[in-house]
Amino acid sequence: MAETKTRKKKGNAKGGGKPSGAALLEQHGVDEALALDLLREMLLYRRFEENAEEAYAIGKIGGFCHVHIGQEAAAAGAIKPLRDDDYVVTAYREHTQAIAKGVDPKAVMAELYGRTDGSSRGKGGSMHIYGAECRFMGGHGIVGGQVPLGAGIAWKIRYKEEDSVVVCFMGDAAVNQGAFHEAMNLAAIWSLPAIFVVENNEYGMGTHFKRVSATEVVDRSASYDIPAISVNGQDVLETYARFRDLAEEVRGGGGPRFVDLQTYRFRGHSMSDPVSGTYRSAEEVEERKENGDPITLLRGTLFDAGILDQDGLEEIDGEVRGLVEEAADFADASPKPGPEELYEHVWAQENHGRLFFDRREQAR
Amino acid sequence: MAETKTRKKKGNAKGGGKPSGAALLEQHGVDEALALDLLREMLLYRRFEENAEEAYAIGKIGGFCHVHIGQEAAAAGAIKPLRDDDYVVTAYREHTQAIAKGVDPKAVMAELYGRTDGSSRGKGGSMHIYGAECRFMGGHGIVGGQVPLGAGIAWKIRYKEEDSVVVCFMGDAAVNQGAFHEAMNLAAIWSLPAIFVVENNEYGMGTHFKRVSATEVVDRSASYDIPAISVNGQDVLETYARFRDLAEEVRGGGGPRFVDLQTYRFRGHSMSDPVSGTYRSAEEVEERKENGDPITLLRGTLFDAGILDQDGLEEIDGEVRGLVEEAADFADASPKPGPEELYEHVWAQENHGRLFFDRREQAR
Amino acid sequence: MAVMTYREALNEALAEEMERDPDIFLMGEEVAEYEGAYKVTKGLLDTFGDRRVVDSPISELGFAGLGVGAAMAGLRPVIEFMTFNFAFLAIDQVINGASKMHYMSAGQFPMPIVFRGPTGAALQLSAQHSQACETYYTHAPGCKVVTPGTAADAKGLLKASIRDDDPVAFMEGELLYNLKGEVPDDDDFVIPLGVADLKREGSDVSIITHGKMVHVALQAAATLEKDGIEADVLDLRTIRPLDVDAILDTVAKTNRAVYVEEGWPYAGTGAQITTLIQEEAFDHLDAPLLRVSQADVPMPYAKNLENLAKPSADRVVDACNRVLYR
Amino acid sequence: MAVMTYREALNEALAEEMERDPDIFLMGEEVAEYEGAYKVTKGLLDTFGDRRVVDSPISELGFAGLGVGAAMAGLRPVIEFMTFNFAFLAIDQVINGASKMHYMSAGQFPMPIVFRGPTGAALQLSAQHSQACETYYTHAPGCKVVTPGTAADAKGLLKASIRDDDPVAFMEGELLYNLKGEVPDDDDFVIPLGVADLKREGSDVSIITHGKMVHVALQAAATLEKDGIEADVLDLRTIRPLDVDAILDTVAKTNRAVYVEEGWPYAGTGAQITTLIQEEAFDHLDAPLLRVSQADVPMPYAKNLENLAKPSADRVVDACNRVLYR
Ligand SMILES: Cc1ncc(C[n+]2csc(CCOP(=O)(O)OP(=O)(O)O)c2C)c(N)n1
Ligand SMILES: Cc1ncc(C[n+]2csc(CCOP(=O)(O)OP(=O)(O)O)c2C)c(N)n1
Ligand SMILES: [Mg+2]
Ligand SMILES: [Mg+2]
Repeated sequence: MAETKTRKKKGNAKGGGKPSGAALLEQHGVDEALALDLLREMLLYRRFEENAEEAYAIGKIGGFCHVHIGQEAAAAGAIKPLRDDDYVVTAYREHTQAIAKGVDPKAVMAELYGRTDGSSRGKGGSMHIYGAECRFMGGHGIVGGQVPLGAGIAWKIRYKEEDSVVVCFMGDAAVNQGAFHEAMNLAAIWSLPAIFVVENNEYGMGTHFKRVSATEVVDRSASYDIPAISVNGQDVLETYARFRDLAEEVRGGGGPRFVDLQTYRFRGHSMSDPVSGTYRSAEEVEERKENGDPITLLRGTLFDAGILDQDGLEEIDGEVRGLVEEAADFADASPKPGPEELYEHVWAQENHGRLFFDRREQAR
Repeated sequence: MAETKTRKKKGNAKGGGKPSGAALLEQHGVDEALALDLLREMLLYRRFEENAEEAYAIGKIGGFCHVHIGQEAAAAGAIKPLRDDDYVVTAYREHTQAIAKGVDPKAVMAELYGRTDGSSRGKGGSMHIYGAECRFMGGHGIVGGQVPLGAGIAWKIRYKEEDSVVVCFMGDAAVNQGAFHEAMNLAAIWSLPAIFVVENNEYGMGTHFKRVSATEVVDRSASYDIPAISVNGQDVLETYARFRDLAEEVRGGGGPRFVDLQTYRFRGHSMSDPVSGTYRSAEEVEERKENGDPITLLRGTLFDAGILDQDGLEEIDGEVRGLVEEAADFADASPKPGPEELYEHVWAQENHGRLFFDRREQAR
Repeated sequence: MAVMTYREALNEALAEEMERDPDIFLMGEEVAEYEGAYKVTKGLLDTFGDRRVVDSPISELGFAGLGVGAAMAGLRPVIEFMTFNFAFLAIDQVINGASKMHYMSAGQFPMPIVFRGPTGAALQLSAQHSQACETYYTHAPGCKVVTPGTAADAKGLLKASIRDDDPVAFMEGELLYNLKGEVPDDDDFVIPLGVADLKREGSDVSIITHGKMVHVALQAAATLEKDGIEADVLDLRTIRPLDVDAILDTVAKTNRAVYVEEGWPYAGTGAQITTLIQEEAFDHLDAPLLRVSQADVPMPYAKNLENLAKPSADRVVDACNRVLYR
Repeated sequence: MAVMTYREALNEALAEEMERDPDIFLMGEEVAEYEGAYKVTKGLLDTFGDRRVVDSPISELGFAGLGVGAAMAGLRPVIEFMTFNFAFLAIDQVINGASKMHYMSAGQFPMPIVFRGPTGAALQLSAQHSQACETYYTHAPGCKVVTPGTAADAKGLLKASIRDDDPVAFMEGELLYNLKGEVPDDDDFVIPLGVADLKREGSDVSIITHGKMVHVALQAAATLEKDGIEADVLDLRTIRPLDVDAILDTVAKTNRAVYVEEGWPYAGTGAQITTLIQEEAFDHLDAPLLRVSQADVPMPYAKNLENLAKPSADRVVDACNRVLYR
């Protein structure tokens, strides 16, 4: 399947001759429990980031903050099929992906608040969430910079003859970086166990992909002979099914894979950027929210399949809102890092020679 | 023609049902005078670099010196079809390409000798030959670094609405650089008048292309939808004909082109590297020299076509040897740069503030 | 004198120069339709069209190199880096390309190109987005480095940089864009590169600085004044080339100096200035030269830690008191 | 004590460490089949196979980043740059990646990676191939920079660098590879990072240096000796972190110092050392600290100009005489 490029028109999940909800679950081999779990997860991400947006608005969170709202299926659908010993590495729009891989939402929120109980003790912030113990490898701010890291993580898997895989996310704009080109070639020549995923939300900040790219995203692995597929990234069931299958292909020694995961950003590029404007119309955004919200789509399927009703939905929603409240309270209560932390973690290792700043401080 | 990829097996120019010399000239639309001129050029390059090798052996030339011996058709065939107002930019194996574009062999040799009459007054050396007035744009030492420069030169042509083109040469190993990827995408989205030429001599130093590349050279423009062709770069007539046609396509606004120019290096990577060894066998090199010498091949065609005989050949050879002698004598006679030149050309412009080193010098 | 923001001053400089010379074009990420990530290029697409104001892909190495090639061929590119943090990807084209081309070609290829964008920390952008990158460009010969701290300097120096035939790294400050200041009205206001500006006069101690830190220095000077200490505040404005005379003059006057810089201390521009002074004005020094800089750590995200890491007026006052042995 | 070349010493260090720890692998251009552009990796492919000794494409940014990712996942990569001139293409992964990872993750990801290769000028390689790149790596906190000048230091420091959990830029010298020297026999000879070595003792003047320049310094010291002047020659060996005590001790002893470095003077490592000394040993100084470095120009090709551009023993002697007011 992944051997051949298959293009999907966006929204075809709801296209003509629409299959029933039950049929969709069936088709993607997703059982009821899992389906409900995916809904629960995506709701959690949505509520978490809505809460973060409010916290940002009142200054509890600072700096650049990029939310994933609208793209939640790219976290739940692409990461939930993975094993604990699989790796994930991504860019700066990663709150939800960290949570999906197992980082405690409390630790993520505390990091956004810049507190010591944050995943990086408040030193990393929104763009640099890490979870070493659950193999969530960050959280990187240089566009394309994480792609060679993904190749390196895959290199380690192959080197140690493990049967895990790494999923390396990037945005559509990242494929025009040299780092992407070099890493893809390395992954191909060494047949590394990596799934390179472009979260193709069509825009890099205010620039539409087509304006700055000679070909479609899905064509970008041709030069490396890496099998590519396009996936409807708003359909969490399809996304889940595809990644479940891809992970097994790669685990089995199938070499790297390339995924054009078609999605859409419902918010501005970051908290400080407009949702729409010169680069995309308010109508376009509304239409996409209307017809392409991954949570609404799954809800519809579950209602249709009779697995869930409004009450059940509200129950789940209440539950995740509770978790988000908890995370926010936890973050609020967590202490700010003390001044001594400024100079901690610069070096992993004690220096035999003296650090320069020791002297500088001593002098003050 | 260039719209569709056509792969050529190496040596098919001499393949079954070998056409006569006259037929070959006919086929490629090259008349006698031009054919003789191409032979004369390639002989000049060959003798020039043989002479430089001797000079290097006795220490008259220093540093890294990369000769083009075996690849002369990639200079004559690719550059001779160009107009004076067309541009050429290339890497560090560029002595012959500089001469082909019109840089005086005397100035090139003097540069190799590190003398003031050199093309860069002795400051650039073998890897950095420039000829601004004949639009030879260097001479660059960072693998892949000249590819964005080629895009930039093409940008200027488009910006000024000129109808010239730029030919940007690179080695096969350069296509794995991020700079290649980024520049190709830029050239494609802006439809720049550039011909990107990979001198595919199969090896980057001691590494065969296939060992470090996921696909063939000719496949490397697929991601940018830039038309690609493979050309037998040992056949100067074919090379000439293809570049003559490509230049016109591009001049006419056809957008960028990509050429896999298949050739072979008869010498070591640089003067200090072995011709053969762990990475390629002496037999392989011998076989290629035997059957793939661009000068021998053209000579055969001209003999066959009755345009040239042994005497005529020796006359041309004597002539170019004379030019090379002249160049060597000229270089020998040219003065070394004076100490004052050390600090010249650091800045193009007088500084209002004082240069740092002015003080340093004054202090000494 | 018109009062305008630093952002508007840069925008005017770009518009005036592009108006003057059709060979100038502007290229970078989000510079055209989005009008710049920080809106510095507002309106330029409308005025000059998409031939001269060009949105690039995220390909720093590629479009920086494209600029170098275009400059070799005779154009005068202004390449915007959304921030200099991202220019690490392009530095090969700046150092190995632009900065050496004129020398390697013995004058055949001047390099009239400007690489511009914000440098240094803004607010809580964390380690990868909060770097003062000046020293990466001053260290190698061939590239000029300009760091305006006020609206007037921003305009006059950008115009000069665009007219200069050498590559210029023109480093702005994200936190300066909204800063208002007076800018001379004359319709061709150009400040020559390499001329420092004495932003405040005093005879007790010299505070030498560049870029954004000129405001921290002036704040410190105001505090010191209350203590009866008068500081010279010398804004270098261009840190390559250097106005050596201005530096030596203020030191000769006060015999004590503090360098304030936003970047890291280790082998930074401040180290260079300090070294220059002690090499050439050793006998004028009554006290060691001190530096105030970012703490020698990657920039942390947490606001309280970030504030500790940044150079502050208090720390400058402190350093001045120390060189005054108070 | 075995006598071997600097090249052999590096080769032994690599072989011994790879023998000791199976998580160490070596990757770079031409390191395997070709045995290294400068033959430093001779025989390693035979001994350790192509899983651990890996030829890469010419993709500096890519394979440097691959190393960073592999280090995050627990391996201990040794990444060879054919020369550091080419590492400008990879510097984003070193500065924004390797050097900040431990801090940004608050200790979750140590970064046990070594980036090694020759730095500085060889013979007539011209501007793009003759750069001493140390300062590009010392300026930002998080990366250690090691510059061995002798065979023994090469071996002991490379072993320590490979065992270190921080990223290390290990900078060798092309012109040093054939240099012979004595190397202790003990089968686990490790020199801790950050400890300078007094290569020669004297009490009149301190010549402080690092890397290749230690030999120029010793040559100068020998010349001065004929004049009855005894120089301390302090080889820092590691320029980040710095052995501050050793520096201050020699200055306290001689009260006069000259820094010799191969790189450019402007905001170079020498400026840092000078600044450090005058900040912290001001009262010990009887004369300004002087530096001898490469001329502040891109490296020219012509042999006579190249020789003028490089730091020489004569210029060091000269500088010593000046700080001695002779
Ligand atoms: C090398 C680099 N250049 C520019 C930036 C500034 N920047 C941050 S995100 C972004 C757009 C990236 O878009 P895309 O890759 O599509 O990811 P998305 O934001 O859509 O998830 C830009 C230009 C950066 N962080 N790094
Ligand atoms: C960025 C960079 N990396 C490495 C080198 C060292 N180097 C010089 S030439 C070369 C091989 C290039 O091979 P290719 O591109 O095929 O050109 P050819 O020498 O075959 O003409 C290498 C690795 C360099 N000059 N620049
Ligand atoms: Mg996007
Ligand atoms: Mg080659």
